[in-house]
Amino acid sequence: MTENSINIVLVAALVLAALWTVMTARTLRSAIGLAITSAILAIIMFRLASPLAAVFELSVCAGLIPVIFISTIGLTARVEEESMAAKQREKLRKYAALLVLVLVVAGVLVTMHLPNDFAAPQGPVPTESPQVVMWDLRHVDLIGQIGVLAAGAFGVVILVKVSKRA
Amino acid sequence: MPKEAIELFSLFGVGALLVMLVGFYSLLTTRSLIRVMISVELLSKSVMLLLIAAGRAVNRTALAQAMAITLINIEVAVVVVAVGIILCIYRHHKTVDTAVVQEIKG
Amino acid sequence: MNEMMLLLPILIPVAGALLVLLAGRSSHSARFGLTVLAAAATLAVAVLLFPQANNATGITFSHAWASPMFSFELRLYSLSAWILVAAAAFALLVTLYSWHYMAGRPHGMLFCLYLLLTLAMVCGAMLANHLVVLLFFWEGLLLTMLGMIAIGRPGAWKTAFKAFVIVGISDLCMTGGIVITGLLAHTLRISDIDHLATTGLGGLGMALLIIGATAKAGSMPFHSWIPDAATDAPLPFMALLPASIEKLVGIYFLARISLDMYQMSRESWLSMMMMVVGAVTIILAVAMALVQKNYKRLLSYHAISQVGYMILGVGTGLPAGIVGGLFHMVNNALYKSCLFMTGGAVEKQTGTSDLNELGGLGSKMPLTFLCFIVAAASISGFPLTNGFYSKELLYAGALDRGLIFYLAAVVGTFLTSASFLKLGHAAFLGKRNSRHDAVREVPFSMLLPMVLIAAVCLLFGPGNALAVDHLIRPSLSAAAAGEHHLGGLLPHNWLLAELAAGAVLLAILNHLAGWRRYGSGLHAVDHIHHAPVLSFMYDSAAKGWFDPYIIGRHIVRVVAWIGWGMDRVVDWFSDGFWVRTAQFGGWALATAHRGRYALYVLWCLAGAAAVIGFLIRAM
Amino acid sequence: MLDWLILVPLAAIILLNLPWSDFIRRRAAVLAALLAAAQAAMVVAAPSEWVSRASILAQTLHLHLAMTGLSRVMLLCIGLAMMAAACVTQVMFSDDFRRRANFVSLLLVSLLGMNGAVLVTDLFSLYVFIEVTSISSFVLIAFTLEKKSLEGAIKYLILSAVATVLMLGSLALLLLMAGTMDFAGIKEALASSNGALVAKLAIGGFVCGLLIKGGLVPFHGWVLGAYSASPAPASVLLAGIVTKVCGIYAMIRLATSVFPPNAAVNQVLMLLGAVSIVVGAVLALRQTDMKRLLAYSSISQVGYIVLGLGCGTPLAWAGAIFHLFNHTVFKSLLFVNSAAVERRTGTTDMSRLGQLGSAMPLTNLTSVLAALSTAGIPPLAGFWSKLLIILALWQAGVKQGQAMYFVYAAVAVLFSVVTLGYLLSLQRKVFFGKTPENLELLGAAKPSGWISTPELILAAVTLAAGLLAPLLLLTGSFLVPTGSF
Repeated sequence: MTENSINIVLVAALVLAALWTVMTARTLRSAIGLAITSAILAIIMFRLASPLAAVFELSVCAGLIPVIFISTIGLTARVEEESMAAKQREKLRKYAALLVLVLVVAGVLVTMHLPNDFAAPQGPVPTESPQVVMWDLRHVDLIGQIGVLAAGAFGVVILVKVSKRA
Repeated sequence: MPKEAIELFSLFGVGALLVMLVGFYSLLTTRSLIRVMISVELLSKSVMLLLIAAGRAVNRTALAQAMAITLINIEVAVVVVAVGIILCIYRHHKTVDTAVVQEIKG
Repeated sequence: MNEMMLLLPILIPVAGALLVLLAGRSSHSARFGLTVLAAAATLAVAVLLFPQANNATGITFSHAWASPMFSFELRLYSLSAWILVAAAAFALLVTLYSWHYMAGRPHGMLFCLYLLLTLAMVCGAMLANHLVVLLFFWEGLLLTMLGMIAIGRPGAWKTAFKAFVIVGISDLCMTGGIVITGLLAHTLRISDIDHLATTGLGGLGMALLIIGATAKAGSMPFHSWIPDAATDAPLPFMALLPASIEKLVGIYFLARISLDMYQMSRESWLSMMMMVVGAVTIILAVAMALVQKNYKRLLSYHAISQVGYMILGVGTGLPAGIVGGLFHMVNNALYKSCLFMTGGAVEKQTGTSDLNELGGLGSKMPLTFLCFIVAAASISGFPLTNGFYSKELLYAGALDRGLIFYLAAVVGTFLTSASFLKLGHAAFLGKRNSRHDAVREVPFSMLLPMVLIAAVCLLFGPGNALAVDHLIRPSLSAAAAGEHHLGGLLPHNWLLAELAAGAVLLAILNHLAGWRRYGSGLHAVDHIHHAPVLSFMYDSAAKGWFDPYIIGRHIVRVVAWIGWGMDRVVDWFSDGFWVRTAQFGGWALATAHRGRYALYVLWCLAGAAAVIGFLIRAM
Repeated sequence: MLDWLILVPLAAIILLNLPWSDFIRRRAAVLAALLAAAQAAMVVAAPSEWVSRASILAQTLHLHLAMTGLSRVMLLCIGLAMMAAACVTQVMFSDDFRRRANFVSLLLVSLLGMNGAVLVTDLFSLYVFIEVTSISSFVLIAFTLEKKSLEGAIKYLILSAVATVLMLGSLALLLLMAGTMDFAGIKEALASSNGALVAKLAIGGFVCGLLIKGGLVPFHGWVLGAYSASPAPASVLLAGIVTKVCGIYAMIRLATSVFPPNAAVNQVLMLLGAVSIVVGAVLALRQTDMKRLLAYSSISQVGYIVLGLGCGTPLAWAGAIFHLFNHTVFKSLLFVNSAAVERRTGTTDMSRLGQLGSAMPLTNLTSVLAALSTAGIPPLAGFWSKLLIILALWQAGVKQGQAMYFVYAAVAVLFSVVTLGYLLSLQRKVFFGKTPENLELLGAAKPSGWISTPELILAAVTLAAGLLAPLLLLTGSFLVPTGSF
């Protein structure tokens, strides 16, 4: 198989995983579908020469976030699960339109071509490694990340902790 | 712009758009707040793919990865906060149906 | 020192008013004693000032005020000097008169207060040498007038308000005139305003000032409050303001306007306007007076009618007319206040002023009757009375300007004589109402002013030269006063004098004929009242069709109704259209915000699609 | 000192959450208020070379920050609004100082995010700091864990996610074109490939994302919930400054530093601005709750700012930026007032309120001032900014001969009147009129200096800005020429 065919298969798999994620009746399976989608995305990232991002994607998005979702489902959705299962048939009907839509849009997009009417980036290709970029060149982003994580942490403290206590 | 680069980006761009479509569709139609957040996650997957593909297409993978990792961090924070809010909503309403979050209107 | 004395005519009455106010609930005599004292002191000051000020330059008092443009400036000179004396004298006499008259009537303290303040305002208006200062006193006079009418019989408020509106409107006109005059003259100091041209804006300014001055004097069409006030206000008010002081102030200022401040040529439309207003006022008011059945109301119409003579006289712009007008002003103040006082005396003793109930009082109140005869003869222009001489001067002036004005004046004289024959006959002669058998002569304090004034009336008849050539003419400029002596026992124009006397004689004959026909003095002129065309006019007048105030109220009502209707239309349009549209829009928008996040996401996506689509097309 | 604006809030957050710092935690709100006030004072008083010089720390950390005339105005606004919010916080959560410290920590995260957003020179960093501000806002809105707060927070979160998708997609396209994320590089790339589909998509996507963040119609679905259901200090902060930094400021930054001058974008902005003015005002007219009314009023006022931005002439820009400043001041003030009313009566429902004027004279007075300024009554600050915007629209209309400019100007004038209408009706219902029988003033909630101080300061600022506006405009303090942004 050529490189391109593999890419096409991977993209198709990604879209199918996403479709399954939203179409499956049980929320738990949906969370697992998200994990699978993330994993496929991680593979794509590997293939797109972005191993570091792929590792993060695999560990955090395919690992941590589904776990968060699953534990949330565990805390909330026990009642939901049964009612959702009962509505499975209705649900399929609801998402049948999505299938058609995805096929049509995919067809349209494949036949269309992105116009090549812009220049490639000028200047030399930077040679720094992602680590250097991240740790040495984008300190401002790092401070932003600290802020984001702090906000998330306070969110947990305020929302989750109190929620559990109640 | 080199032809191969455009084609590479176009392929993954199409994939990202389709995932985005799926995500938006689900976001608009689902009845569960948890699924809403899963849809949001799908949306961020799609833009992540777009970003990495763009980085690869123009040989700026280092920058793209740095951005992607930052985005993953942000994603985690958003998800954590969202899940916390959903848990609190569940505590109030004993359900995560989206119908409970339409009291503020008019 | 002399300059400072100019403040006294203003300050003394104000101080007196304050004392009256402080005295509060003191006795009637104390209160009136104080008032008489203050009025007498004012008169004394005026008399003391007279010789010093009786020249063209006069005395000037000036005090820097807000800015150089607005100095507080008073000036007393020949013309204002003797009018000031006259005003103070009338105030003193009316105060004396009202001492007894007001006994047992309510609001005695307020009456004294207003009377003294009125005196202060009048003195201020006479003395003011600055248009803004003048306006201050002028408006002050309006306020005291309002107060004086309002303390009359119950319900006088309505009349007071009517007077306030009418005079207020005319005062507004005058304010406009003052503004224009100030603009044209670049100064507001009256003595510096020198014969402004009456073309264009100047004409408008002068016309507005004239409106203010003549309205204060009570000319048509600003007259309609006076008859109402006659029945509603306390009678001394009538003797003081409409009968004497307002004439003095109004005509004085009219003379200032037309003789000094503006260049009123005989050919200008303003002169014509004044003469027309004067003639119309004479005829219409006296015609109304003729048919009145109330002592005071009848007199009040004469108070209006007589102003017509003065305005006509000043309006001629001829020495004879101007001097005659001013002389007539003095005469009118004399006999009219005397007449009002006789009316008050009759009312005081009988309790009524309705002529239907009066009659035969001549024998019971002989001195009052005598005073009435003198005053009535004067106002009718009976030969050898002061009215005869002043009217003769006016006739001469009017005839010079046009036969029609002369005719108006003569017809006015005829009707005046007729109405006073009727009044005297109805009140003092004929059959006495049995209820009035016990009526006695009024006390001394009321008699004294009447008798004094009647005496002066007689004095100014044969001795008219005293007033005309020693007071009036010296105070006017040479152009206005003429070169010849105008006074004298013998008339200058025998033909005119004979015609005037003829008019009086005709009136007597007419009265005798009417008396014979109707058998009653009161109804002796009913044939005029019921004459074919005239009866319709009289009926209309009785309904108030000729009263500018009532017409104005009707107009205002119509305008308000139209405005209300337009308002409804606008309301309908705004309520029924804009508000409904806005309400519907708000409702639709609010309903669109259903609270579903999915809807909002959809809006965002649709909006984004639209924006991006537009950008792709337009960029 | 530029980096201090980011590092000091960060240090403060850490300080507040050390295990042994209960002493500081008790005084957290005071600390935050002082910090914010210091920031406002610094940007006003300090010479610009001193402010914009990077410290040694910043040089070792390679922090690429930049200060412009616009960021200076924004930093001042941030300081004022944050100061008001922190002061209100001090009296809001008086029962539990640890909870209050958490709230203040979130305020400081928000401060960090906003300061970062106005100082960065890199598009991705701008996005990151916007996201920092947004995430802290979600938690701030949901802080009381009441039903409506949670609803407001989750809606804001979802719509923010949509904005994120739009902005990040645009970032990916820009990366494809420019290969870099800093403003200068992207500007160059966009200029060299003008008219490319990718460029149009990128610009459109980013602008739409910012419009969502800024709460313009039709991207405003989250605004009502976020402003009206959040705790009082969060409303002050959100309505006062957060949406302006995340949406409007970023848009100005893009328009000046990144995008080439663009008539089509301007047309979109003007249209959406005018629509926002109308929709916000019409909806505000219907409201019976103080905070909801103020929320819709915010949409309307942001519409004015965007209308000015879209007009695009230097005069209009000056007006827009001045209005942004004014809006921060008077909307913060109005929300502080609503916090005072809520604290005193326990409700913001206007049908249950009335005649509070005598009980709360200062709040009454400042509310009148803020309302008049919002409606654009001279000589208050709002008048000048609206005047500038309307004048600029008029001038542009005359110059370009397009009727739409006059229509927009007419809309701006007309809806000033509507603004006055709904704010005066608020004033009448809350502070004048009759006291409903069932309204009980909470006796325990005595007027507090922590409410009246921000009220006074903000009222003084709006008054001073109004009186000094001609001077400010003459000396050019707000009239920053387009080139110097």
